[in-house]
Amino acid sequence: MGGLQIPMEQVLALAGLLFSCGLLGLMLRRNIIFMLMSLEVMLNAAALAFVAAGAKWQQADGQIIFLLILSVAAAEVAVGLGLVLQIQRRFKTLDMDQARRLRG
Amino acid sequence: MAGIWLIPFFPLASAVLLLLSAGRMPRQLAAWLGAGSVGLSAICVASLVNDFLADGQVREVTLWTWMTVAEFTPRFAFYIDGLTVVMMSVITGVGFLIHLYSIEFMWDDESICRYFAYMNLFVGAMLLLVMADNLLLLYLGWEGVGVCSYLLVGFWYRDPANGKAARKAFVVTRVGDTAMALGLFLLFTELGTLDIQPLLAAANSTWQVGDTLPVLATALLLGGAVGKSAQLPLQVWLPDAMAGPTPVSALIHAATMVTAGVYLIARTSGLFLLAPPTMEAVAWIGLLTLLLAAFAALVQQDIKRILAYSTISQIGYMFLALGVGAFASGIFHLVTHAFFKALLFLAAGAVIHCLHHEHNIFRMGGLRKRLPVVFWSFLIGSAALAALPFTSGFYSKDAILLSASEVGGIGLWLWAGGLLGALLTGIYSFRLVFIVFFGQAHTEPDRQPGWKMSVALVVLCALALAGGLLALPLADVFPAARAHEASHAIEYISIGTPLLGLLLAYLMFLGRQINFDRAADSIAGRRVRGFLFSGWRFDQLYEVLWVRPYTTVAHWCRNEPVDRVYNAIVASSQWAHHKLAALQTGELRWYATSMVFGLVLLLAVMLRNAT
Amino acid sequence: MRKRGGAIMMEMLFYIAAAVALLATVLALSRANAAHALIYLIVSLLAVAVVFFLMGAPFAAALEIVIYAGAIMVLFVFVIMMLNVGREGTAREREWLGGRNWIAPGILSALLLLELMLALRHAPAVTSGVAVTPKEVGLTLFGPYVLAVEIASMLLLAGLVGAYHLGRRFIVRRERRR
Amino acid sequence: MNATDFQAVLPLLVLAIGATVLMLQIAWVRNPGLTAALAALVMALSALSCRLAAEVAPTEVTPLLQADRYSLLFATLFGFAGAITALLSRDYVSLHGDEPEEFFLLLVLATMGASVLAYAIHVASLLLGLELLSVSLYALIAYPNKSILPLEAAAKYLVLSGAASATALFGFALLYAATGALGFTEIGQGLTVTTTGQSVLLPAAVMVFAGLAFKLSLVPFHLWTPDVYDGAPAPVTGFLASVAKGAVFVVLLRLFLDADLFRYRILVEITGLLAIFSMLAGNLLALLQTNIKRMLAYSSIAHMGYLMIVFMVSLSGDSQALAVEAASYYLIAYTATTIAAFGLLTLISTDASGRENVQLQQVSGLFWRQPLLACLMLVALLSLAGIPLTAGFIAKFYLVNAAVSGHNWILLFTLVIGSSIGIYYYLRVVYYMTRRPEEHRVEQKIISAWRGRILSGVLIATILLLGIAPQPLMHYLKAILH
Repeated sequence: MGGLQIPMEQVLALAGLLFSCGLLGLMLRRNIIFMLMSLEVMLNAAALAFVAAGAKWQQADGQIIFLLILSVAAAEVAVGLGLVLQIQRRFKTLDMDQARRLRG
Repeated sequence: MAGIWLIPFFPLASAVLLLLSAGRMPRQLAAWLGAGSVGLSAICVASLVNDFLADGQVREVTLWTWMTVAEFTPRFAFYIDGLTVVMMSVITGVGFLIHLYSIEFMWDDESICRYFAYMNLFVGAMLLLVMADNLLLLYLGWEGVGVCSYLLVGFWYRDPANGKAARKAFVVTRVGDTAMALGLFLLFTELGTLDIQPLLAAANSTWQVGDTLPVLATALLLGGAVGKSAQLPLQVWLPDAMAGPTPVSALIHAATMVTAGVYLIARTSGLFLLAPPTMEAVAWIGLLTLLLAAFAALVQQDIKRILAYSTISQIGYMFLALGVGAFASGIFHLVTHAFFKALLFLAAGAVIHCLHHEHNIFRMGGLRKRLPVVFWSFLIGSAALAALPFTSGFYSKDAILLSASEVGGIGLWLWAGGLLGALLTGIYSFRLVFIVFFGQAHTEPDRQPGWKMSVALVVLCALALAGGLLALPLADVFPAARAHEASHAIEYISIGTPLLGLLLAYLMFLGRQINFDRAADSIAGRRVRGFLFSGWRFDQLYEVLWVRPYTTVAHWCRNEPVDRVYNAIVASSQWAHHKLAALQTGELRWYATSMVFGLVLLLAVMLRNAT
Repeated sequence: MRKRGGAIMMEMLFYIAAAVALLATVLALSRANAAHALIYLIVSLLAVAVVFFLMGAPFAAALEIVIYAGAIMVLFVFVIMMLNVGREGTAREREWLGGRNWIAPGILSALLLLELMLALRHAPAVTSGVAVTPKEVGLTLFGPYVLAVEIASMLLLAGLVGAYHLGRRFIVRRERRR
Repeated sequence: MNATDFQAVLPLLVLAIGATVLMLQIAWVRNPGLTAALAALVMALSALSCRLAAEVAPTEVTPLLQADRYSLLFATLFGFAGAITALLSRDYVSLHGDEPEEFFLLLVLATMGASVLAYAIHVASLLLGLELLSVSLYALIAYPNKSILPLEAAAKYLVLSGAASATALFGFALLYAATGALGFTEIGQGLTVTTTGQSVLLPAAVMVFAGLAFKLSLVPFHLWTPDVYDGAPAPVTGFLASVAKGAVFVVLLRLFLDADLFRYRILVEITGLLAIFSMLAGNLLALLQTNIKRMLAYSSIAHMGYLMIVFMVSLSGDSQALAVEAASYYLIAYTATTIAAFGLLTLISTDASGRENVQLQQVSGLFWRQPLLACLMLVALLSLAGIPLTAGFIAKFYLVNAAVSGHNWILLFTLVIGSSIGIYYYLRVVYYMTRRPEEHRVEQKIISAWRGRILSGVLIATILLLGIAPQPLMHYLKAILH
């Protein structure tokens, strides 16, 4: 099955858009679950860019990096969500604006 | 001998151990560790001396090169020749005796641990100073002994006066040290090395006798030497430094550290020989200092201050010797002086110790029978100090006076001055003996010196008596001295002068044939006495000349522009700190935002430059 | 002609998928309700999977669906269900998403986007149009990248142990309370 | 993969196998002492196995890893640092959280991540090493889950570090799109013959740099540093400050060298700019800080700034070798010093309440109560301040020398200013430590008396040795890096 010839700048632009959205979410949300989601979006954007580049050079490497990013995301989310549970238990809130005992 | 590095290692390691124990070591252990480490060093030195006297070989030991960055390769290396061996023997030998003595002297002090830590540190630093193969390591030892001196003068820091004395000693010697550091920089930039032997060789090949640069360099080094050795015009700190425990005065402010200046000049004698004007200055400084200090010693009442002035005076003799090119004689006097002055200080310490910390000689008296060991020690020490015949001091001082007399031109003046000094030395040293040990008792001793003190005193007595017979292995170090061809007249005068001083002292202070008191109590006499008592009013002079203008300027600056600049720096740093710290809100969203902001900024810079 | 028509359709599909991905992402990140947001995020991931497929990366597309949209998002679902933030939680989220909070983040991400677009504006290349088959991926993965697989296993171990340690006490406590 | 390849990655293999063994051991029997000892042993073995690996160096093991003297040097360093951290934290972890065993497993994994970074010459290995390190650190930071500060710190670090990783990855993706290469060297070669527009290259490179600069906490990506340092358990902070930063720096330098990014002057100038900001801001922020952990955090910002000088120095090819040498020496000295400083904080925080004794008042008079530990801190602080006869002095001297040879006067000037500010706040801690205990009565008992003492002795000796006799290491660095 043949793939589609898509202009690179458009795929990369999509990746850039998703990346910026992720950052926007990161800056905007106070709830740590949403922050983790934003993180996922950013990682996904990077993965998209890798796959696109791999498709451009017709190499398997892009997809392999994607695979690695996938495992990275999985590991980060696993630890991150474990942390969320603890935060909910200790702080009684997920609002990261409340968690600012460390400062100065 | 392979383990040369052990010699400074023992005291340094012991100092580290003692410091680390932070005063919790049992005093028995602390004391014996402190004294024992120096003893071990002394044994190593003895073995080294033995080897050295057998083969006379100069030993160069490179422990390691500190680092190699560009041409700068400072090394931890030792250079052991006759001069070094002599100095090491004095430091460890006399040092060990004083440590032994200290065990008893300091036994009741709560900070005995700290005391021995500082003392060991001092011995280690002093050994580094004399063993150093390069001027950088020498400077390290130089500063090390300075710090130890500061710590030990202010050892009883609870009394603010002691702290003040310590500060004075430190500040005054810093003045000299700064000059010396400048001298080192000058030498390094001009000659490209700080290793002493290559440096002397390079100096000899690049400079002619009488060039300006060697004069300048040696003058700067002389500044350091003058500060450390308490010579004119930086002699003011030494009498006050007597605030420390007496064994400290014996070790640091009489036997070893204060002679570091003499050592420095002797060590770099090759350089000084290229600068005749500096040599002449050294001689004159020595002469003036020895006279000035001798006069001041005549009227003091504190037993330790008298000895302090006599130390300044005797170091003046050493400078005089160096200045006339009789380096070996100077070092010889350094050695004998170390013996008899340590003896005198320790004996004085014993008196003070046994008279519950009485310092004023007019409240002593009649101790001859009550403290016999101390009396004989003191008597022998004074005899050596006054250079009575057949004591060690006689041989060394005689050599100096002979050398001075043989210099053409100014030599006669130097000789006459030295002779006057010798007369005065005889008077003040026996004034001390007569007042303290004869006549009426004013204070009763409450204890007798124990065996540790007595052993130290007896051994030093023997050295003070017989030290003049030592033949120091200095022939290869210095240019050969001319053979003395002094006329008998000069010999007799040299022998007779101290005896005359002894006689005068007897007449004035014991026999009362000359009524010194009446002369002294007249108005003019009192003036003169006050003048001399204050050490020729140098403190007052410096107060007016330096301290007061300095504090005035400092006061003036407190609210004035100079200070405002400093305040502004501090204030702006603090302002910046608060502004920056205000960014640390602890708010995660803000942190993320700032990161994105940074990223946007960096990308903007890139895009600007990429297109 | 038919082939070309197919290509045009595929191209359309790409743009649609891209639009869906973008829209779903924006919605996901601006929802107040976490469960809703999660659904949008899954949609976005599915759309990205379509893009992968269209670019000739069927293996990546499959993994995106199975692991990303499937496994990882399910983790989120679990946690959201466990915490059960509830109605007032949603209301609070909505309050936090009020107007002023958007200003600085909005400007900054817009600037970033602008800069990325500026950087990408001279990128004339196109994707190759030839699919990289799962077989090729597999061969490369266990060829030059074999060590990456091993290290990734260690990475997952770290994630596992970390999550176990952090989550464990929470679960234990819950059980005890019952 | 053949026998040579296995030998070349032996340090990594030891860590991986060790991690597996540890896991099995924990499953079999829970015993913190045993686990800690095993973990320390594994990491020390890994460090020692670098000698074996050096026999076949340089070898490229698959396109991902490069075993050469440079990578092995730092793998050794990280192995030893990890081992010391494990020993230091043994009692701390038992006291501050239940189930202490996994801590050591995570520590081994984090050390492995750092070692992978030392080996990395490829985007894939960089990504995996970075994330292995970071993910282990998230869990390590949050480990004492009795208290809330570690949780807050871990959450902050996780979110921000994840974003930074994503940024760096996005940058790499753009580079890949432009060059078609993922190996550092190949990226460098691809940069000249790129087909996609040149305009994307520098922004992509700067995104990579920004992502890594976050991990190095360079200004303006530094805000997280004090909070995370403060909240994390002291031994983890030590590891984070020394090994994690060192590993990232190592891989960043390798990337710049292999891909020859030094040809882009503007990129290097940006590193210099961040270096200047970091030196100034870090020192100013530390100035009036009364929490020692935060003070050290700010000072680490400054130290990373000092270290970044080598990038500017490397601009001129002549001084590149000297710059790398200086950086290596600096990293080694800095690692020993940092572990020593945080080691002290580990040893004196024995409160069962989970509080750490990190305020200035809490070390008041330490010298009179715990002279050896106080000496540890003293030596560490003097070294950080760059006082002669400590490792820090030689390291700074090296840097200054490199800067002089590269004629980077502005950087040098900032370095001097920063260092002089630094002396103030380092010596303030010393001042507090030497205050008489009468003035400030703080009781703290010290855990792990003998182990703590031995470790303190080893660390003091290391720092002093590196300062008094640095010559052997200097020679070694010269030999392997030229």
